[in-house]
Formats: sequence, structure tokens, C-alpha cells
Amino acid sequence: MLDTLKLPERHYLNNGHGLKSWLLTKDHKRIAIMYLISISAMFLLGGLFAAAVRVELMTPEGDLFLADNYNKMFTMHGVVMVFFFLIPSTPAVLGNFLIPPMIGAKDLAFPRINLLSLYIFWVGAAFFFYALFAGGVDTGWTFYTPFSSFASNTNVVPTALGAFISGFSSILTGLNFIVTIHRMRAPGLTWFRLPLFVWAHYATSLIQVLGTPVVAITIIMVFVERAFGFGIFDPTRGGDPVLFQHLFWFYSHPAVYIMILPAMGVISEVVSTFSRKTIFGYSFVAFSSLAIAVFGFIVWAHHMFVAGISTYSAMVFSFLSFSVAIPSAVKTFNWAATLYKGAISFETPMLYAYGFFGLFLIGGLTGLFLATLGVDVHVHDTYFVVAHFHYIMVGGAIMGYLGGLHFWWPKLVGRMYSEFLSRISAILVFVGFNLTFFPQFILGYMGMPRRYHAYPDEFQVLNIMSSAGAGVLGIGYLLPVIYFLWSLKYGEVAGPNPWGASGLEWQIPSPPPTENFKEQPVVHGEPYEYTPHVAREANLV
Amino acid sequence: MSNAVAHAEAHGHAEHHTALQHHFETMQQQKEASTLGMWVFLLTEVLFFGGLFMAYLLYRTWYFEAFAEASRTIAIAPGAINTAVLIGSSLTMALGVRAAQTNQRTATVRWLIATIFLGLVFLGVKVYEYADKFEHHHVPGANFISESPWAAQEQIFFSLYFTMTGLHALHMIVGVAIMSVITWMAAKGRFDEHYYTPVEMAGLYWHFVDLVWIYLFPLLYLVERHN
Amino acid sequence: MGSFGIPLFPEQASTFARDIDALYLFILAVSAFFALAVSVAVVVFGIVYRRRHAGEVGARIEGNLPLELLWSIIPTMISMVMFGWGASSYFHMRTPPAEALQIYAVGKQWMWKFQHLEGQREINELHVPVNRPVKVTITSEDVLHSLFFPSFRTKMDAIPGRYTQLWFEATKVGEYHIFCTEYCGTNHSGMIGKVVVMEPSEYQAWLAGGGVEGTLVERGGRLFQDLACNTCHLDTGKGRGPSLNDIVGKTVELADGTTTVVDEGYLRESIINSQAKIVRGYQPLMPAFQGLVSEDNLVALVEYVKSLSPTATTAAPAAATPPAAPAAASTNPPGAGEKN
Amino acid sequence: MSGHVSPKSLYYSIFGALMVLTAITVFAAYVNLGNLNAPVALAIATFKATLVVLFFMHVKYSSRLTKLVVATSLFFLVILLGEMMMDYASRGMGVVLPALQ
Repeated sequence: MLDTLKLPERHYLNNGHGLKSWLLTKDHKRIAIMYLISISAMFLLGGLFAAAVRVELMTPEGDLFLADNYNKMFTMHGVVMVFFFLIPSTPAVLGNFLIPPMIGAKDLAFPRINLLSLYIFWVGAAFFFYALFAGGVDTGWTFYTPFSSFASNTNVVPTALGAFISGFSSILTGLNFIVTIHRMRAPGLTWFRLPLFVWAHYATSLIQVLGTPVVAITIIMVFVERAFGFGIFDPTRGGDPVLFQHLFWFYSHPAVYIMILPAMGVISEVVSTFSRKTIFGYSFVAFSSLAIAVFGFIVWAHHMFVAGISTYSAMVFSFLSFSVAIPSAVKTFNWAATLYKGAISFETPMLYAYGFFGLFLIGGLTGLFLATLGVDVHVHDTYFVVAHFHYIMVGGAIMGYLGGLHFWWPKLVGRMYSEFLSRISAILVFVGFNLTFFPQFILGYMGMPRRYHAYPDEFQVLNIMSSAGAGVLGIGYLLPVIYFLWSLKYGEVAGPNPWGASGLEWQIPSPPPTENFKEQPVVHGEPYEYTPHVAREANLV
Repeated sequence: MSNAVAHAEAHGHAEHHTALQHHFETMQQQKEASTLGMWVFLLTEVLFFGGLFMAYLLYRTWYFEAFAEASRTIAIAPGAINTAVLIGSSLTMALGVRAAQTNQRTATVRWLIATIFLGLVFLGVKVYEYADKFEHHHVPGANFISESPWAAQEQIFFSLYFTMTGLHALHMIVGVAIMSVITWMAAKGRFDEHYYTPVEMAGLYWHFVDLVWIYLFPLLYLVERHN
Repeated sequence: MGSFGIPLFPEQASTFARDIDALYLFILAVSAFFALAVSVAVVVFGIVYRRRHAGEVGARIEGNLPLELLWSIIPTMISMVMFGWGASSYFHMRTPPAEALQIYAVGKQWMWKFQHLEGQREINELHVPVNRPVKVTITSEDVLHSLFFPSFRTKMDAIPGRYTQLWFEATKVGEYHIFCTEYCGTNHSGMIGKVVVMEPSEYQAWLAGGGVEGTLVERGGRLFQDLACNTCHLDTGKGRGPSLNDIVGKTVELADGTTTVVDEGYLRESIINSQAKIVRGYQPLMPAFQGLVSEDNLVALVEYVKSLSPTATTAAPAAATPPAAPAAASTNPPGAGEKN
Repeated sequence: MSGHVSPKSLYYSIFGALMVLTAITVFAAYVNLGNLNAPVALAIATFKATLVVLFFMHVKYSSRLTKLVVATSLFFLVILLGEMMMDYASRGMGVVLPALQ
């Protein structure tokens, strides 16, 4: 009975052919697909750098790379992953594609600005590739002065400008989402009927718009210091390197919430759909997203407890840092409560959601160690911190992103992927991830510092475990590329609503037509309506 | 949230204005979206300049004598003239937007050209000031010369001076460029009382750039002028 | 303490170690509890409420306010306990006791240079007596570094242009790691060393070896003559510069009307950037020695000036402020807006 | 459909006020007010800025959302400046809680 479903003749993918129809498109869905291809390539590149780092760290002596090259490896791993994969990942791909259909709009508020954002992302990546082929950069993705402004002779300026330019791509995406969500909702779609995916992206856009300009001006200051010999952060002329850290972390802490909030939005949708139950405590989860966005801006100096800030301000920042942990805890509890008395099925998106639970719990809770002053003095800049932010960024943001990709893939291309292979990849990613990063917590508390390419012998066993785990994780990430490409041609036709989900985006054909809706939809009911007739048995396996 | 569909009936004839883009229901919705978008952009500009003001605030508290000494070497007259010029350009800009609102095409073009002219005057004075600094070797870096005991910290003042006024001048140049395009569109009669959003958005941007200079002038030129 | 061969904790070799490890285990216990609770709940719900037949739909539960308040307030209270304990141990770590043994550490691209008051100078190695508080005043000659003693559970960044400090009291004799934990370039991972904790008697014997150039104060005195400081800084205070006798720990009146406490940071700053804080009644004649005096010699000069004030303890509790901020730190009254 | 159209006279009076305030700023800089010089200069500048925002940029007649965006940008600017100065101002102050010793 499945073969009765056929792909719609006319949809956004075959509405116009040739390079020009793609490169000059104003359709948010095509821009999302181009973002998907671009950031997947950058994710692969970042992964190669990570592999280099992990292979180097298998031996204490650090004999695979020269010290300089190792420093370039971890720096470029950081720059590529943060600026060119994690910041744009879920917002630019899933957000771009799904927010207009979710709120009943034909397109984002500013389609041309959306295309401009993509071009700016490419220009930023071009700057980075220039730096890469001109010999790389070795300042760490944090560009701390005075090392980045006068002690490093590698390509700091092109890389910093690459990050500066890709920052504007993030600002424009954020601006587009804010105006779209405010001004282009379908009639009857009040704020409290919005899917939580849209709430999460609204909070993310607030951070993108408020934080990114500050790191942009910080990069400009480092640029003028290096290019013209100005002395804003130069200690020999009275400048203060700690001022750079303040300005940098004012953006870079909220930036980690840019990475995790969209993933939280995806998890809210996936958990609700696969337990066929409305989300537990809708308004609490929605306001938690806003709370994370706002509190994210007042806590940044917990990255600087040992950087020489005053004892008094360290205590204030430590106190405020706990306020950010509470909304994340509330969200996690609400997701768990959603499962209670649900009708849960474990297709791949739900497996990724369970993986998200396991990893985000550990990632979030280890944040408490770093917010507590006493422990942070010991574990700051050690592998404990590396493990913490990888649990949040890779365990949280990438699991959420992959879960979302698996959940909406039928909507993107109209075809299903192999359920068996995708479950294998979800399990491989979960196992490989834990084997890679859990030993690093122990290494961190043992005192192994970050960014070391040679380390004392007693850390070797744990490092070998971590490198082995990285191999498994690598395979887990490569599998989806295979079965997603395979599904483009051979996947079975998915139809408009393969999972029986309840969003507006599931009521239009997949892949959707260019104008999304034939006529303006009007919304009446609550967001997560799972009455039996919606759960269409025909499609559920 | 007003129901966008019902609102459109009240303006029947404005429904299919040539400038209405396909994905908006009504002109009103399109205008509100553009206005909100512009204001969110100005929000990013506030924080963009905010980082520089933070650096200025810190170093002024630490090295007040050096800032006062360095600020005294900058002539007040060009700064004051520039402030007046920029406030004048804000006036002509506001009148230009008003002319566009009331569908007076020639008045709009006249006021916009006046705004561009005043913007160019501002940039001209800036070029004169920068030339003066180069002469006195007050550009931070290798060939910075200053006999005052606070020579090192004065370099920080001048670093901030050049970064802040340079960034502001860059925004002026971009503003003049946008203004020229808008003036050309106005001359072609693309705007009327139903669709003048580009002029209004250019006005918001221009007023913001004037706003930044209103703060830059006292902070950089008048640090401590009394004896 | 290790389990099946893999060590889980570094040595507990300082007074902080026990307290920090206890705090670490407390947070670990709380985290493990919450992580297990939610994981078990999620897995159990997954099994108990798995979908039995295709069209099944979950129960209609919107939410539950008391439950929401419960799991907001309880985590908040627990985190306040963590904050309080962490803050008090942090405060304890950041206020060195008055009678601590003073050591100077200078970070330089890819080595640590330690200097003892008795004149010994060591590179990448530090000898300290056991059961005695040791205060290390740290600075850097080029980029940011960070002095980290994992077995003592303490760490502090070395910032060029100012002094920062950390202190510890070693409780166990032995050799422990020193790491640099702030990325500083090519050989960042080579900037490591050994701290050797010795019995007091052994420490005195090691000290007896003595620095070849005499104690820090003697070296400082010689520099004071060589750099002609004594031509202006006369004991009577009548010279072009203020008298340096008996000034450490006291508050001094500045030309711009503000006052400041004379501590190591102020002394270092007044040598390097002499115009920053001119004492009332004197002209800004002193040249800035930025770049003319190395950090090592600067430390000797500061110790020499401190030796001219026998009465003042090196860091009286009241003035136990971390050294003034960078080279020309502002000690004007705190306040968010600009001052004068 | 067109937004609020202000009378020309309003614009000219605002322009006049701004010019006068600029003159006052310059004049005030030459008077020795001790610690008050900076706050006075900032107060005048902020007043001029408010005039420009309310009248030239029509925020006085704009929607509540526009006013909210303006307020948000100022709020986060204050957070940036305030929390950083909290650190720098409390550097020489040691610790507020000596009782914990």
C-alpha cells in the first residue's frame, strides 16, 4: 500500500534547473539545501583536523607532528567547527527550511538577505581556506592576545577576518528569523501556539543578533593591532590582554547557546512526535529558551576565573553562572515528563533524542563543576573543560542536528532513508562519543592541560582510549552521508507526513512546492495535537 | 497580533501596489517587517560600537592624564564643525523623508542631495584632520612621536581615536553610497505616499550614524579642555 | 589513589587538595544522582509506555505547575550550596597568609624562571619547604602563561604588565608537576617542570648553596646604585624623588588627589611606568624604565625597596589585595561611570 | 498607510535645540567642574541622542515593538559596560567577604 504514494510533479527542487536557478534563488528551501552541503563539507574538514589531533595524542612524546603543526591542527579544528559548522548548523539548515512552513508563511521576511547571508558565509570560508593553504594559523580558536596580536607569525589576520565575515552571515540569519517570527505568522497562530522549534530559534536569533557584533569589533581591534601596529591590547604600551578576554567571551559564551538552543528545539519536536503526546509544560519549555538566551549574556567571566579578574567579580559571575543551569535543567525534566504515559516508538530520530538525553545530561551537569569557583581553579584549561564543551557541542548540538536531519529528511527530499543503517549510526555515534570524551574528564581532573601535543606518561592509557573512541565516532558520522545520498534515488516515497507529526510543515507535500502553501492556512488548535486520526496507520511502520 | 488578512480589506486599492513582494500579504505587513528589520540591524550596530566604547571607558579610567594630554593636541574647531554638519545632515534627511511621505518627488530629491553634500563635507573635514595627525606623527605604531611623559598611553588614545572615527567614517561612506542609490530611485519616481520605505530606512541608518558622532565628539575631543 | 591501574586523582599534596577533592566529589554525587534519575526515568518510560498498536496516542497531559516549581527550586538551592562552598574555598585560595614565604615566578616563552629571596634562581624547577605557606608572585615577559600545580589544586595566569599571585602550603614531601595551562605558542607543552617539596632541614641545606650573586635584596641594592636611583630618592626625601624608607604597606597621597596603598604592584608600576602615579609634591621627572629593566631585575629592585621598610609585613591582611591591576592600574574609587 | 508625518516646524526646532546643546557641550568643556566634567558631557550627549531618536527617527510615534528593540539594545550595552567595569573597579578592593577567612 506504500507504493500508492508518488512524489509531487512540481516541487521546489525541480522548479527551475541549472546553476543560475540555484545560485540566484530567493527560495529559503534551496538556500537551506546549499547551506546543508556547505556545512557538511566544513564538518568533514573539521573532523579531519580532529582525527589528526587524536592520532597525535596517542603517544606521550607527540612525535607525529612538529609542535607548530599540532598547534595549527587544533586551532583550525576549533575555528572550522565553531565558526563554520556549529554556529550555522541547525539554524541555517533546518531553521531556514522549516520556520516559514511551520508558521504558515511563503518565505522568510527578507529572501534576498537570506541569500546574501549564504554568500557571506562562502566569502568567510574563502578567507579561511586562503589562511589554510597559506600555512595555517596557530593561535587557538580563541585568538587570545598578546599571542595573536604580535607573537604569532602565522595567518592570524585572514582567519580572524574569515570568522568576522561569517559572523555577519550569522547576524543576517538571526535578523531574518526575528522579523519573520514577529511579522509573518499565519492568522490564528499566536505566540503560544508556535511549535517549540520556532521558540528555540527565536531565542537563538536574539543571541546571534546581540552577541556577534561584539566579537566582530573585537576581531577588528586585533586586526588593527596586527595590521597597523595600534596598541589596544599591547601590554608594553599599557594595553590589557584581559580586556580582550572580556570582549571575546561576552560573545563566545552566548555563542555556545546559539549552538545548543536549536538542538533543544529539535528535541522538543522529536520527543513530542514519537511519544504521540503533547509536550509537558509547554510555556515552561518556551520561556526556558528565552531565559537561557538572556542569562547567557551575564555570565561570561566564568571562562576567566584564573585570568586575573578581581576576586569579588569572580564570585558574582560564579553566582550568576548557576542561573543559566536552571532553565536547561527545567527543559530536560520536561522532556522526560513528556514521555510519561506516551505511546513511544524508537525510529532513528527518537534514538538520537535518547542519545541527546544521555550526553546533554552529562554535558550540562559537568558545567556545574566549572561554575563552582573552587573546582574551576583546578580544572580550568585542562581536558575536563575540553570534555565538558564537547559533551555539550557534539553530544548536544550535533546529536540534535542529526536527529532533526533524520526527522525532517523526508520533508526535505520526499524520500525515506534506510531505517536499519540509520539506527546503527545512531548507536555508533553514542558509543564512540562516550568512549572518546568520558576518559577526558578523568584526564582533566588529573591535571592534563589543554592544547598539549606532548604529555607525561601517566596520561597515555586514557588518551589511547579517547583516540580509539574517536575512530568509532568518525565511522558513526560517515554512515549518514552514505544512506542519505542513497535515499535520494532509491529511498521509498515518504508522502506528506511519514511520522504522523502534527506541525503545519507536515500538512504540505514533501518535497514542498516553492510557495509552500497554496492558500494562506489558518490555525485553530493547540500546537501538539495527536488525536488518533492524525496518527495515520498507513505510514507508520 | 492584528490579523493581517482582515486589515488588507480596509486598504483595497493599496492591495496590489507594484512594490508589494510576493511573500507578503499586504503593504502594511511589508513596511512593518522592513522597519523591524532595520531596527534590529541598528541594535547590532549599537553593540558593534559598544565594544569600542568599552575599551575607551576602561583606558580613560586608567590613563586619564594621557587621554587629557592627547585630546588637547586635537583641534576642537574641525570636530565642532563636523558635529554641526552632521546635525544639519540629520535635519535635511528628516525633511527628505517627510517629503517622500507626502509624495513631493522634487523636494525629496533636493533634500537627499543636500544630505549627501553635507555627508561629503563631513568626510572632507575628516580627511583634513587625519592629514594633520599624520603630520604631527600622532598615528600610533612605529613612527609615533610624542614628548609627553605619557607617550605610551597616548598611543592607546590615538589607537582608539583612529579605530572609532575610522569606523564611523566608513559608516558615513556606506551611508553616502546608499543615499546616492536612494536619490536616483527617488528621481525615477519609484516612491509615493504608499511606498517610501527605502527612504525611511536610509533615514534611520543616517540618524544612527549621526547619533554615534554625538557621543564620539565629546568623548574624543573634549576630554579635558579647562586648564 | 587509582583503580585498576588508571589514576583517577592527582596526589593530594597541599592543604587545598582535600577540600577541593571533597567539593568535587560532592558535585559528582549530585550530578550522578540527577543523571541516573533522568536516564532511568527516560528508559523506563520508553519501555513501559512503548507503542503497543499502530494508532495508539499518548495521554492528554498539558503540564503540572507544582512539579515545575519543584524541579526549579530544588536545583536552585543545591546550586547555591555548590556556589557557597566553591566561593569560600576560592576566597581562601586567593588570600595568602601574611607569613608566607615569598617566591617570584617569571613566565617566558616556554620556560618558568623562579627566584627565591635568598638569591637562588631556578628554571623549570622549584624547591619549597613542606608544611609552610608559600606565596608565588607571577608575571610574564611576553605572552600569557598560566602557572598550574595539579597536586596543589591551584593555578594562576601570568599576565605581561602586571603581578598576579597564588599561594599553597605543601603537605607531602616529593616531586610534583608544574604545567603551563594558557596557550603560549610553539613549545607550550614543553613549558613544564618539577616542584620539589623538601623537609625544612633539607631546604635550608639546599638554600645554603646560595645564589652566586647573593640574596635578592643585595642584588636589588646593587641595581639601585647602578641605575642611579639614589641620586633622586634620598633618605631625607629632599631629593627630586620621594624617600623610599618605610613606605611599603602605607597609603600614599598622589598628585591627582587620590590615594593608593604601596604594594608590589605599585612599586613595579612606578619603576616601569613612572608617570602613572606621581606622589604629591613631586614633579614627573622620573624616566620610564619600560624595556630598560628586565623582569628578573625588577623583582630584585622591588625586594630591595621592600627591605627599606622593615616594619611593614610583606602583605598585611588588610592590604592583602591582589596587586594593583596592570602596569598603570587605576586605584581611583570604584564606580561604573568615568571618573574625572 | 504612510507613517506619522511630523510638521516641518518640529524638525527645525529639534535642529535648533541640537545646535544649542552642541554649543553648550563645547562651552562646558572649558569650565573646570572637577569630577563632574565627564558626567555633564555624557548627560548632554544622551539628551541630544534622545532628541534624535524620538523625533528624527520617529520612535515617539512608532510601535511598541520598535521601542522594545531600542530598549533591548541599551539594556545589553549596559550589561557589557557594567559587568566589565564591575571587574575592573573591584580589582584594588580585595574581597568583600573578609568574614569568610
